[in-house]
Parts: sequence; structure tokens; C-alpha cells
Amino acid sequence: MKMGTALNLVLILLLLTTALLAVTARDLLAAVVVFSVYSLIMALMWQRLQAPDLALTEAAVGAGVTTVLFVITIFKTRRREEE
Amino acid sequence: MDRFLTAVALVISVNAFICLYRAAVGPTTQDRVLGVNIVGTKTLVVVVLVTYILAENYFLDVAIVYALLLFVVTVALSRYLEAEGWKEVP
Amino acid sequence: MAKDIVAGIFCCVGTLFFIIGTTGLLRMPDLFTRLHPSTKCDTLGACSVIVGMAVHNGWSWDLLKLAFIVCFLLLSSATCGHAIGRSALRRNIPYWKKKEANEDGHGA
Amino acid sequence: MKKVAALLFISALAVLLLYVVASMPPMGDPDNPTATHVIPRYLERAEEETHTVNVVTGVILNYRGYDTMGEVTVIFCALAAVLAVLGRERRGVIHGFVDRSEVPASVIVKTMVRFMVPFIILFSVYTILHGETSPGGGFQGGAVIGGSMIIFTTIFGLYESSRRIPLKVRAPLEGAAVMGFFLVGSLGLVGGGNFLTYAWPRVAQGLHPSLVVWLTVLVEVGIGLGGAMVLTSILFAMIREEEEIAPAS
Repeated sequence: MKMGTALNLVLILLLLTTALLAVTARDLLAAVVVFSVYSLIMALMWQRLQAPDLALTEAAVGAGVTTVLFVITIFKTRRREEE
Repeated sequence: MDRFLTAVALVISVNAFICLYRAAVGPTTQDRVLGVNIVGTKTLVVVVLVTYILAENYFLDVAIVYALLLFVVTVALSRYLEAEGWKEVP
Repeated sequence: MAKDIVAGIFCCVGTLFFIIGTTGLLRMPDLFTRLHPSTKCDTLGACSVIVGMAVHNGWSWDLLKLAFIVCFLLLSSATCGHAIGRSALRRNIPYWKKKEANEDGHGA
Repeated sequence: MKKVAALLFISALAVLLLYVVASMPPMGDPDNPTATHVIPRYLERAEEETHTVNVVTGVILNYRGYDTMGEVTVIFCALAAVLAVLGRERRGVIHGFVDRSEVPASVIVKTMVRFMVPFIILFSVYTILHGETSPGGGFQGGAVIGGSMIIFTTIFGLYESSRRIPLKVRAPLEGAAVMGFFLVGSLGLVGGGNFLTYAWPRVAQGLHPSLVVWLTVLVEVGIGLGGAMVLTSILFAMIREEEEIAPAS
């Protein structure tokens, strides 16, 4: 297998794992934290697809701003998802 | 050289995958934030490597934004946890 | 050619530190000990890979951006480690003690 | 029963989507419909028509200016919705929920943030002003300014932060993105072209040919300032805890 293909595969696996973890987490704070990892990996994927504008937007908005806004919202409301 | 750089990027991404364990499982929230910081640093390095693999030097702006925003996220999250945390339920 | 060899050596050293940092992050027993390998992984690992890339790049204006990233990483990873450790201390996250570790895995 | 139905539905959807994916043309094929209609024109003539080296910026701000104007309006509407739910602060002393904490922020973090925030803002200004030659542009730079405001507010508290950017500065600038677009579009109308034409037929010939670049940069600056102020206002509205009327001082 080529090196580049292997790198892409590992990145896609990372994306899928973080997405599943963010959806299935009961602790909402954990879900937000994992979702910020998802945004970071997604920005890396955009850059590997040669779309640096999108990578910049994803890194700035997805990983930076929305994570903190989500955390503020969780602190103001409730942390655990109800069963 | 490109193959070597891709191999380095591959090893670092596998490392990031393993570090994700700490971000996903970590008993306390601070552990998770630490895991995010580590995964983010590794992704930043992979961004720099991908810049030189693709030989498009202006992609370095993305790496700078990464470094700035990682600092913002980690410090802001730990400050919120420090100021108004709950009792930790691991 | 010599440039490539130097860059390769820097990259290998950085990858080694990354692997060490990952091992420490997984194997250390509590948060305060985990902070130690993780910040090493940030500063030494990331900075040596980026310095290797700077050698690979040669002289150009991009060196300025790379130097900015390295300086920023050196400052920010130390600050991040301090902030996480302080927040853990204020939230009374228990320390690891060797005796308790035999009873339950995490010492918490 | 419900679970079985959901599983059946999802597998049917997966089969359908996989079938559609399999019938798509291969990626990167030069005969794809996406690569034959407007893309060649953009790639060949963008630099000459929009005077921007970065084709993406040329497409976003020039060829498809209406789209971007709609997106900018959507961001503005998001701010309006947040303010409609949470309310705008009145003049006076405001506190966020980190300010009231018994735990003071660490001196090391305070010093580092005070040192870092100017560099973050400097880099975002670079991103905004170089949008036409390098990746990035108005919205990205605005988001980075929003990030710097987030960290400043988190460490120093809402009182300090809203003293630096008071309401009377933020309120007019929130509409800067929409206003910038509207201004430049109207300039096109005045100059004898259509709405949002950058190279006005009547005026541009007599003036410097790189006027188009300056208009693009103007729109970028408007989007950057507007985005940054929108994010800052959303943040302030979300962390504000309760209001106190300012003591006479």
C-alpha cells in the first residue's frame, strides 16, 4: 500500500472514531471535547484535499469558537444527558 | 524525501489515534483537555508536514491558526473548569 | 543531500519524542504525572520536527512563519500545562499513591 | 420493533447511497460536469477579471458575490436570534460568570494572555488584508479575532473585556459585513454597472486599473470586522450573568 493512502486511511479512521464517540458520550462535556478533536482532524483533511480556505475556517470556527461556546452553554444548563 | 515525510506523518497520526484514548476515556475532564491538547499538537505537526509534502508553502497559515486556536481552547477550557466546576464524577 | 539528512535526523528525533509522550500519556497513573510527558511531547517533539522542516525548506520568508510557530509552541505548551494542572489542583483531583494503586487501578 | 424498522430504513438508505456513489464519474476526471462548465473560465480569467491571485477569493467575492452576501446576512441573523433570546446588555457594570468565581485566575496565564492577544490580533489582521493573495480572508480573520476576545474575556472577566470594546463600538460594527457589501454593490450601480459589479464600466477606465483589488479588500475588511464583532457580541450575551447599574464614579 502506498504511504499517502495509509495516511488517509488513518485520518478517516480518526474522523469516524471521534464522530462516534461524540455521538455516544453520555457526559456532554466529554462529547464537546471530543467534538473539538473532530474539528481539528477535519481541518487536516481539508488541507490534505488542498482546500486551505476551508481548513482555516474549520480550525478557527469549529475548533476554537464553537467549542468554547458549547462549553459555556453546558455550564449554564445541565451536564449529563438524561437516560 | 516525500515518502519519508509521509511516513513520519503516518507515524505521528497513529500516535494521535492512540492519544485519543485519553481524550475519550480519561477519568477526569482535565484528562480529556490534556488529550485534546496533545492530539492538537500532533495534528499541527502533521499540517506542517503535509505543507511540505504538497510543496504549497502558503499552507503554513493554517498551521499558525492551529497553534493560536489550540492555546485559546486549552486555556479557556481549563479556566472554566477551574472557576465553576462540578464535583467530578469519573 | 546533506540538508535532507539533517532534516531527517530532526524528524526522527521529534517522532521519537512523540512516541515517548504517547506512552507516558497512556501509562502514567494520574493527571499530574501525565502532564509531564505531554508537555515534553509538545515542546521537544513538535519543535524538533518543525526545525527539521525549516532545514528542509532552506532560506526563504517561510522561515519567519516557522520560527513564529516554534516560539508560540514553546510559550503556549508551558502555559497550557500550567493551566490544566492548576485547574486540576483547584478541583481537588486526588493524587496517586503507590499503596492505593494495588487496590484500585487509578488511585483515585 | 422500532429498532428493527430503523435498522431496515438505514440499511435501505445505505444501499441507495452506495448505488448512487458507484454510478458517479471518477474523481478528478477532466470530463466531469463540474470541470467543464464554468471552472475553466474561472481558472483562466479570474486573475485578469478580478485582479485577485487567489481564485477562491475571486469566486467568493466577485463571481458569486450574491451568495456571500446571503451568507453574511445569515451570520447577522444568528446574532439577532441570540440577542432576541438572551437580551442585550444595558449600559453599566456587567459581570460574566467567571468574574464572580472565588478562584482568581493564575498570574502566569494572565501574563501570557496579555502577551499573546496582540499577536493573535496582528495575525488576524494579516489574514484579513492578504485574503486576495493567500488562503484566508475576511471571515477567517474575524473568527480568529473572536478567538482572541474569547480568551481575553475568559481570563480577565467580562468587565475588563467590555470596557475595551464597549457597546457603542460593537453595535455599529456588527452590521459592517452587510454594510460593506451593500456599499460596494451600490458603488457598482452608481458607476453604471449592475449591483455588485466591481469593475464599473464608466469609472474604472479612467481610474487606476487595480481599483477592483481595493474594493475587494474593502469588502474583506467589512466581513472581518463584522464577523469579529458578531462573535464577540454572542459571547458577551452568553456569559453575562446579571446586570448592575453602574455606581456613580
